[in-house]
Amino acid sequence: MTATMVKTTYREALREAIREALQRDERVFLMGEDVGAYGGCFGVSLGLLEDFGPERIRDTPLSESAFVGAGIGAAIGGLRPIVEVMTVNFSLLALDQIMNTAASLQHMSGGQYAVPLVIRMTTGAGRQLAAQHSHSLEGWYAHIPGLRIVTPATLEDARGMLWTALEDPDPVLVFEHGSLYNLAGEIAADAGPVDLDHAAVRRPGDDLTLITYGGTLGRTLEAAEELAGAGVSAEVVDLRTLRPLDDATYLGSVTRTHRAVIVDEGWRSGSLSAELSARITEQAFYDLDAPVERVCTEEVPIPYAQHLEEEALPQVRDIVAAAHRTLGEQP
Amino acid sequence: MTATMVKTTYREALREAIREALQRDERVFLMGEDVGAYGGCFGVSLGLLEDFGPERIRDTPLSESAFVGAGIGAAIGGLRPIVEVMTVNFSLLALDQIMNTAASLQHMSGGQYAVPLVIRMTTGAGRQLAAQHSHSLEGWYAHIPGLRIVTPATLEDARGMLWTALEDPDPVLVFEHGSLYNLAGEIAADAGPVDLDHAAVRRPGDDLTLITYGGTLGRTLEAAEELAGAGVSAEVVDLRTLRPLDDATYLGSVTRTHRAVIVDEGWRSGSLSAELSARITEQAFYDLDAPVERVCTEEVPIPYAQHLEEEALPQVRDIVAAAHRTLGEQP
Amino acid sequence: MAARRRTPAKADPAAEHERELLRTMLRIRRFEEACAELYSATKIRGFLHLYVGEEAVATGVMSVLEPDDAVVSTYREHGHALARGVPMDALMAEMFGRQTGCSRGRGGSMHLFHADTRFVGGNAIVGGGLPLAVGLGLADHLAGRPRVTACFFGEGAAAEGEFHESLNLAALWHLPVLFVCENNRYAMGTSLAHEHARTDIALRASSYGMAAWAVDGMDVRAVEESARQAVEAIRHGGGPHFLEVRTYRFRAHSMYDPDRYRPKAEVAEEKTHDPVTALAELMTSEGRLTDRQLATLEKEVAAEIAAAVEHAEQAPLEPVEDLTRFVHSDRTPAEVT
Amino acid sequence: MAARRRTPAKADPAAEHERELLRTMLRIRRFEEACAELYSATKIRGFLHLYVGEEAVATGVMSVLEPDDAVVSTYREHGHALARGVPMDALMAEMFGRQTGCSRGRGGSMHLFHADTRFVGGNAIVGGGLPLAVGLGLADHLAGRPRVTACFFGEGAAAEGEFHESLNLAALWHLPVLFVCENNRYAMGTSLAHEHARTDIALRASSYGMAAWAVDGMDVRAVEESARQAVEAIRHGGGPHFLEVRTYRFRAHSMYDPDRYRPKAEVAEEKTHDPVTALAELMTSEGRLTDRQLATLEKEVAAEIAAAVEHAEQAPLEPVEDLTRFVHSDRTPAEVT
Ligand SMILES: Cc1ncc(C[n+]2csc(CCOP(=O)(O)OP(=O)(O)O)c2C)c(N)n1
Ligand SMILES: Cc1ncc(C[n+]2csc(CCOP(=O)(O)OP(=O)(O)O)c2C)c(N)n1
Ligand SMILES: [Mg+2]
Ligand SMILES: [Mg+2]
Repeated sequence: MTATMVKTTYREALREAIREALQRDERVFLMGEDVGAYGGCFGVSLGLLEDFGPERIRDTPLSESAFVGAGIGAAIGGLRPIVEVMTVNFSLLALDQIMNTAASLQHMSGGQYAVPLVIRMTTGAGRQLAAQHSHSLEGWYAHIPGLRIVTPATLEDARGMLWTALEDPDPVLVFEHGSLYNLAGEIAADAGPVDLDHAAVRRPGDDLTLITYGGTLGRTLEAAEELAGAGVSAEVVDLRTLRPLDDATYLGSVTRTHRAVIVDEGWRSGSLSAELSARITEQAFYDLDAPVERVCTEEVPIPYAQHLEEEALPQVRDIVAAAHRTLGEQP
Repeated sequence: MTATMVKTTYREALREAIREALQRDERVFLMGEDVGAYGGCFGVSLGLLEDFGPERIRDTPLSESAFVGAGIGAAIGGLRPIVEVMTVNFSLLALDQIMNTAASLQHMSGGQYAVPLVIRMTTGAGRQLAAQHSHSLEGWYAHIPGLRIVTPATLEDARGMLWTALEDPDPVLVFEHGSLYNLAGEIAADAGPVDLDHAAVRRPGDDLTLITYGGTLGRTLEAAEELAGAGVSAEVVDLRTLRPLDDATYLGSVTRTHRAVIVDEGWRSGSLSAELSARITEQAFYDLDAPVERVCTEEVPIPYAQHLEEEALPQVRDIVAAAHRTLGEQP
Repeated sequence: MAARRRTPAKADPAAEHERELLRTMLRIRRFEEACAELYSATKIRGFLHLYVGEEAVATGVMSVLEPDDAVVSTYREHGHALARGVPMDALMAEMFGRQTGCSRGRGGSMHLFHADTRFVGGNAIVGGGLPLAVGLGLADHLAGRPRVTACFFGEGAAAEGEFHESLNLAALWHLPVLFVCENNRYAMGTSLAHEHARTDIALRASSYGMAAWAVDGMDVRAVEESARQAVEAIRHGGGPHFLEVRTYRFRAHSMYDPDRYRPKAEVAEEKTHDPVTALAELMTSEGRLTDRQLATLEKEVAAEIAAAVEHAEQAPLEPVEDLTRFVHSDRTPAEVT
Repeated sequence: MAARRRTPAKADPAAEHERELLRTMLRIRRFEEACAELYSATKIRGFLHLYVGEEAVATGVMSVLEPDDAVVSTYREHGHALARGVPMDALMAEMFGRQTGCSRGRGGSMHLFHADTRFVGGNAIVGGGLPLAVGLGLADHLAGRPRVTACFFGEGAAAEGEFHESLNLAALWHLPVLFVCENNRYAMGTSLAHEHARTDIALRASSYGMAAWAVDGMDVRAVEESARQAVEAIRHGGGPHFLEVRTYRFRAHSMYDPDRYRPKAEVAEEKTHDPVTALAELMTSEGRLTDRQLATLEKEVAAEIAAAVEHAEQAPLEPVEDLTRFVHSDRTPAEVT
């Protein structure tokens, strides 16, 4: 018996997830800049104000630090806030609250105050938004003990990660890549919560492992397809959760394929790809037939001009080339 | 002919460097919380207010974002500000200015606006200051294109890095580990500016390479001494500059010793140690006789209690144990 | 309007000046309209925030600045750049992402820079420009230069912490900064009453101890007069000043914005206060502008824009090999001023 | 003082209450003095910020709070914790880094927490507690609970952006938050006049549209009366209130601080307004406290402190194996309230 499938988009899937949460748990509310009257800067919460009213779909002033901090306080006060920070770029203004309060309160208080808070934000480049609107900083957040970091890359995950995140007694940050909102496809009509503990193999393969997450999953799958055309069987692992990393899944794959390419839209130096590379070396060194390769963003504030931006970001051709390098081949 | 040596401390060396800069270049001024009347929260600028007056030793209100941003503006306006952010913990409040303005302005403006700014801050744990006063986030800053990150670990570097940093036309961040201020010793009476481009071999050795920087240099040298007692010859590399990394020095060492242990006070996941490990794998994979080891801080908001804090931070015994692991030995 | 028509006095410098104000506003208006079209034609990409309706603010303020003064702006800064004197060719080329753009194609609409006119950009972090302006003022203060830094931002920015920190610093240190709050009553889709517990922004500013007042932003002559008073006071050691300029944006927040949050009637009503039309009508009615003069003006502006577009179309792209150029300085510190 | 002595009326509830205020202030004063000694004896480590001189603030405000109300504090929070009713044993054990400490030894002096009394800590990021208090108020507002959240911070914090953002949010949303600004005239070594362009903090607060006034922080009864009015108004839907409590710290900023920046004469003069002595003398002079009662009080407080120190000395350490416990919850979400 196959499930009934329905058409949706990443944006709609996120919206339905928020709607479901608001319906299921009256402690849930959504708060952030322009989530209400405007409908969300990327249209995710469109229509929710009309359905749930301004107390639960709460527009905030431009005050990232205060409204993120208020989300923390509201969580401690017994609610289940979903705080939307428009984009990761502006989250720097709230980073102190996220790190020094949300992530630390539980430990600092010896276990007395948990912070059941979900923070959503858009991340990533690729739309010619230039230096201040194109950061990929989810890797930074994945450095902070006390947080869980998730990166929905599929319609199912866009639909399913929120509720699971809300059930987590601790703060969860959801990074939505800006290029995904219009992603369209079908999901099961009864699609619901998904686990946040495991990475997913999005395409099985034997010759090498491509490890990625979020906005670069699509291009990585394209690369795998292209490699297949060249007779190379690439396995694609979608990390899904960046903290804590599900070592078993990607290491299991690498141990089998003996080669790994990591695709990460962060600037290369100090990106999450470095941590993955380090872990692979630490835990699968003797299984490796080639050095781990990384395909990342050039170390430059992302420029506006299309040809420059494209050159700065990881492209399919870069992934394919890296794959061939691990195989000791010229593409 | 040996140079005349004089006694000093890390704190005094920093102070003399600031004094020299103020004397040499009238565009230089020092600005930050309590740099004046208080003498600097760790006493670095004690006495400078009396000598240079309140315009050039400028106390600021508690407004990290604004006074760091003002430093950027003043640099663009033709001055050479030294901005002191008391500690890296509070720098999160100014991170937007550092990343989105200081680091990006030059590129975003197509080369029209350079930002010749120096920002100093204290980093690190080890003094029972608990979760909100013990971060080691220099690794994060080393992720940002457009910045130079330096970490003086010796008296010479404390004395010499500032002037070179001020001569850099671009923003330089200086991280002073809080445990170093009382470090005492002798330096040449005429000690002056030092280069910022090269890592330094602080102790030569053949069996493995210990790579570190800043606050953990001391413990790493201790570990090397202890290893020497066990017949192991460890080379100690002090990175000095975290961005851009001087690959040649540490890779040269690892290529020769075939083994590397990285010591980094950052939380393990996503710390600078990951980047170093990844680069070693990428560039010296076939020279490695063992997986790269990392000795980092436990992934926990640093606790207050002494025994817990000590357990959380990298200790000499941890470095020694990691070294033995790379040698395939039981310590 | 049934006003008397007089023959425009060609040599009247006041009228001449008024016509220049009109020209500047028209240049902005038509430039923005062209940008909107070029955006639809996908020649311009990224986020595009237009200044239509707000022309009097930039025009009035820039009119009283000296070449040595500095300007700090936002992502809605085409108008500021044009009024400041950044060449239109360089602006349009920047929108097109070309090498001859005022930021060599790296900035785009939100990050226009121009060192020659001390136009220090184009900042897309709301509130992010205020500390920068304070620092520019500090540099002038420490160097003893009688310069002014004008800092533009929206009323939405006034809710950010940096607004508070920056105003306090500027007032505390008595710095030569002119804060210009463009109160267009919306921050994206959030209306003034949902942004601020007390909506009198000038009153808030004056609570830091700086002279602050509100001015009708649809009247370029009023804006100019206020700016002149403020800038003169600042230049003569009067410390920071603050103008809350009441204006309205006639178009959506950005090209992405379907503009659902404002009553259509409100927008229509506000459009009856069009600052460009208002000045033109006033001048015409008082005999300082003929229909022919206006037509000539329009033609000249149209020609300038057409030339700018033409220039942008033809301009070369920055070579991709230069992608990472300007991450660090090409120059030595001595060359940096 | 040559006042008439009357026999204290044992059954007089007002006098009884006054003696409790005195007891609380004395407990704080003596606790802080003990901490200073224990710091010198290296039993307490890290940063230690004492509240000596400011006792009347915490005492007066906490006196009018209900058990269900919440308290958000700073790194100078021993006094707040004691006045709020956090057991002294748990506090002292925390200073010693012990398992029975109110934060299981993980927080130390700057991070005291106590869920039972809704004491939500101990925040060492200056200004960092204000958004948290706004959020606690929001939770009560949305849940329709008539609770109040009291948020303490210094006048130095009032320069941070979060002060502005938080006051605006609280006023905009009419939240049940009592902001208590402890204006002790210094932020570390920076004096009020170097922190704020305008030093009237209550006036600044009122510019957000909330009731705000200043009160003598050396007079516990005045603080209490102000707090009572504010809390009652808040609890009855009056929205946020703001008290600027004018006080002074008699000791250095922290144990690290050589206190070079204040004139000795100023400190000496301020010490003549000692809030503890003032209340004791007033009560004595007006016949509501005998020397014997005071002596007994001192003895009881000394005994409590001695017991707390004894407890802390004996208390076990958290096992190092539990280092990473509480980075994440042991509990399920349903158990978290
Ligand atoms: C720190 C930050 N938060 C959010 C945004 C997204 N954003 C861009 S413009 C804007 C509204 C700003 O309103 P206002 O300051 O009134 O300026 P206006 O657009 O009306 O000219 C918002 C929320 C941003 N760019 N930066
Ligand atoms: C964001 C931040 N910046 C700087 C510091 C360092 N610091 C700790 S206390 C303090 C002074 C705070 O003054 P105030 O708010 O008046 O409180 P008080 O200490 O006088 O009670 C400073 C600068 C900090 N802890 N957090
Ligand atoms: Mg606006
Ligand atoms: Mg104070």
